[in-house]
Parts: sequence; structure tokens; C-alpha cells
Amino acid sequence: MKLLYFAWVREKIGKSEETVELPASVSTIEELITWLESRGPEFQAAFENKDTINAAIDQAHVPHQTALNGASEVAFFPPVTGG
Amino acid sequence: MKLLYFAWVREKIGKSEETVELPASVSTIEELITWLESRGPEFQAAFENKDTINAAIDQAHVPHQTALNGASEVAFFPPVTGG
Amino acid sequence: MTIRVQNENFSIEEEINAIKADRKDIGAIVTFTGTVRDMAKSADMSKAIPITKMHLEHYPGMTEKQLSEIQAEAHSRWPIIDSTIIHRVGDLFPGDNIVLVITLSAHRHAAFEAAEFLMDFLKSKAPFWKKEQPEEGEANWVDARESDSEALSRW
Amino acid sequence: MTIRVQNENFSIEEEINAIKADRKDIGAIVTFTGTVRDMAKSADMSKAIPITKMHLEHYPGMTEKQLSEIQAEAHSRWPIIDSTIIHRVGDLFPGDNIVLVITLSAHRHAAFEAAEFLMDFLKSKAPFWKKEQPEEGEANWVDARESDSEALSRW
Repeated sequence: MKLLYFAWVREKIGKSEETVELPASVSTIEELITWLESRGPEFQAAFENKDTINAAIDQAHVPHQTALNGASEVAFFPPVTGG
Repeated sequence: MKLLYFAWVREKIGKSEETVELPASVSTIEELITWLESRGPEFQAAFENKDTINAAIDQAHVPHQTALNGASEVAFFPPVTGG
Repeated sequence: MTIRVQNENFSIEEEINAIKADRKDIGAIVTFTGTVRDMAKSADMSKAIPITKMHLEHYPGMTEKQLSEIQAEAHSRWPIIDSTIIHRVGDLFPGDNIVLVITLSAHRHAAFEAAEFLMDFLKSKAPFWKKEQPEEGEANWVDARESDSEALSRW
Repeated sequence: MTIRVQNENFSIEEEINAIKADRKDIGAIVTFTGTVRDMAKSADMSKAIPITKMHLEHYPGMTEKQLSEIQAEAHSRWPIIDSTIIHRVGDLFPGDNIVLVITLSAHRHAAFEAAEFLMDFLKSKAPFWKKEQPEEGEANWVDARESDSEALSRW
């Protein structure tokens, strides 16, 4: 699965994208965040205030409870501020 | 007093402006319209549906009951349709 | 605050540049441009008829006075940095620009509201009259639309 | 229906001409342009601080997808003849254009509403992020404004 990070989420994690093999136990965005946090302090820092982080599955906004269901691309980013 | 006519009011009356001496008895827009109607069929045609005719005293919209009060310029015109 | 009544066309970009100048406190620019349509409703509203020309008459002096009042009212109601109103008069043709309103503000909501307010009041208060030339027959003075005076009740 | 994400500036007039082409059924053209302001609120909102640069990041692919959805929604809600959304990314400076929305309609109300709708949704749904460089100190990611998500409740 391809993971993408944007804006300060990207800066805290220290990379803009990576491809990961998820353990079978990870089946929702919430569980994906918990698994990412276990990978190091940079992820813990990025997801410190989980509720403010937006998630997108295959380029569509989704709530954190959403099942990954074979998604090929998951992105994490702060609330958008364009326009 | 200077009178100005616009759009189809101007076309029905057959002129765009004129300067008139009003009888002392004419003191409101309403009375001015009645006096104008007495001047000929072209004025009667123009003011046939009085309620739809707008009046302005010295370039400000006014209701027909308004006193002329020494106005120097009175205009009559249909509802506006610009923009 | 710019107000102009003219026969010549205008450039939206040039007018924005003129009013914006080198200001850097502007966050939002809204423009409204009204253009001549090539079809109009027939007198009984039952069908659309082709239009070949539009003549715009106005009341010189009162027009500028009314537009200034409408503009001052918009500036008093919203935090508008500046605004432009340009209205063309004389003979215009389908596709031609008729009117331009520009509002500048720090934030978008005020710029949108003030532009819509300016157009609603211009449509009901500024002394302009349109005469349409249909493809066949006599030119007709356009009737005022009830929806235009109703639009004012919003403000 | 035009959607573009680009670093280069845009010309409002050229974009209007491109979308209007030689159509003569358009009566109303609304444009919204967002521009970079030279001042921003400090983190604690207590004062305004001078800004020298603005960096715009986005999520290529998702941006275009979100903008297409927002645009389709606007076209389904209002009788819009056509619309354009252009958003710049990369480094921008005070006074620079950031975003352009154009809506074309037969009548003004639909054009105004659709343009404001497009901006409100773009601000809350399109994946763009702004980073401001203050005159002194580190660049900061701009915080989302509550008023922007509240603006959606109107629609």
C-alpha cells in the first residue's frame, strides 16, 4: 500500500511517501495510524492530535473509522487551507 | 421648472425635456401629472398607467405624493431596466 | 471608488489592475459582468425571440448620483477596500458587455455580498432603460422584472 | 468545464474569453480571484505580522478529482452554462493571484451563488496547504479557519 503525507504531517514524518506491507490485523484508517505510531517517534509526533489529521483513501476524504478494503493509496494531511 | 422624460414616457410625449411655468395650484407630483394630462392626448397616453411611472425630483426617486417645494428638475420615466 | 457611464467597451483586467494598483492588503476580488443575450422573452412570456441589438438609455446626472449612493451604502455595510461600477449606454449587440462591478476586500464573503448588493440595487434604482431590437418587427422597451425588485428585500 | 493547477499566473480576461468563446446566451459572468495578503494573524491571533512569501502545496491527482466533484455539484445545483477553476501552487508573493473561479449563467443570481459555493467548497475540500514566511523567523503552516468549515453549512 502506498502512503502519502502532506504539509506538516509530511515534515514531521520526514518523507512525502512510502510503500508499506501492512500486518493482516490492520484493517481501518484508525488501526493504520496506531500501526504507524509504533514505527517511531516521528510518526508519534505527526499523529499526536489524531483528530485534526485528515485521511483520504484513493484520493477521497474518509473518516478514520473507514475500512481500508484493499485501498492502493492512503494519504494523511492537516485540514486544507487553499483558496 | 425643467421637466425630463425618459424611455417610452419620452417617446409617447414626443420630447425629452421642456421648461414649464406651473400654475400656483400645482404643488405635488400627483398634481403635476394631472396638469400635464390636461395639456394634450400625448400626455394622457404617457400617464395612462400612472402607478407604473416613476418620478424623480432633483435626481432622487420620490413617491407621487411628494411636494414639489421649489424643485428645479422633475423627471418621469418607466421602471428602470439596466444592469 | 470608480463610477463610469460610457459607450465604449471596458477591459475587466485593466479595471482590476487600476483599482488594485500595488495594494497588498487585498485577499478577495469579485467581478460581475452583465452581457447582452441574443434571445429575449416575448411580451406574453410564451416564447424566446432572437434579438439583434440592444439600446441603453440613461438619465445623465441622476445615474451617477444613484450609483454613488448605492456604492457608498455598500461600503458602509461591508468592509470593502474599494469598488468599481461601469455601465455602458448607447447601441450594444449580443455578446457585448453591458455592466461591470468590481469589489475588493480582505476576505471573500464581504466581496461577494457587496458585489451582489451593488448589482441588485443598480438593477432597481439606477436610471437605465433597455430597448431590444428583435430580428423581426419593432424595437421594444424591456419590462422591469418583478424578481429584480424582490431581490432588494434580501438586503 | 476547466480545471487547472499551475505555478504560472493567469489572466482573468483571457480565461473569461476562453470560456465565453463566441457564446451569446450568457447574461452574467462572475469571477472570484483570491490574492496573497502581505499580513497574517500571529499564532495567538493577537496581532498582524508581515508576510514575505507564501508556499502552496497540494496533492496532485486528488486535487483535480476534488475540484471536478465540486464543479459537477455546482453545475447540478445551478443553471450554470460553464465554469473555470484555476489554482496556483509553489512560491507566491504578496499581491500575487492564488485562485480564480469563473461562472457563466443566463442570470446573475445563479452565477453569484455558484461562484461562492465553488469557493466555499474549494476552501474546505480541495487538498491545498499554505505555508507563510513571516518577515522574521520560521515559515508557518496556515491553520484552517473555523469560519471556512462553517461556510459550508449554508449550502
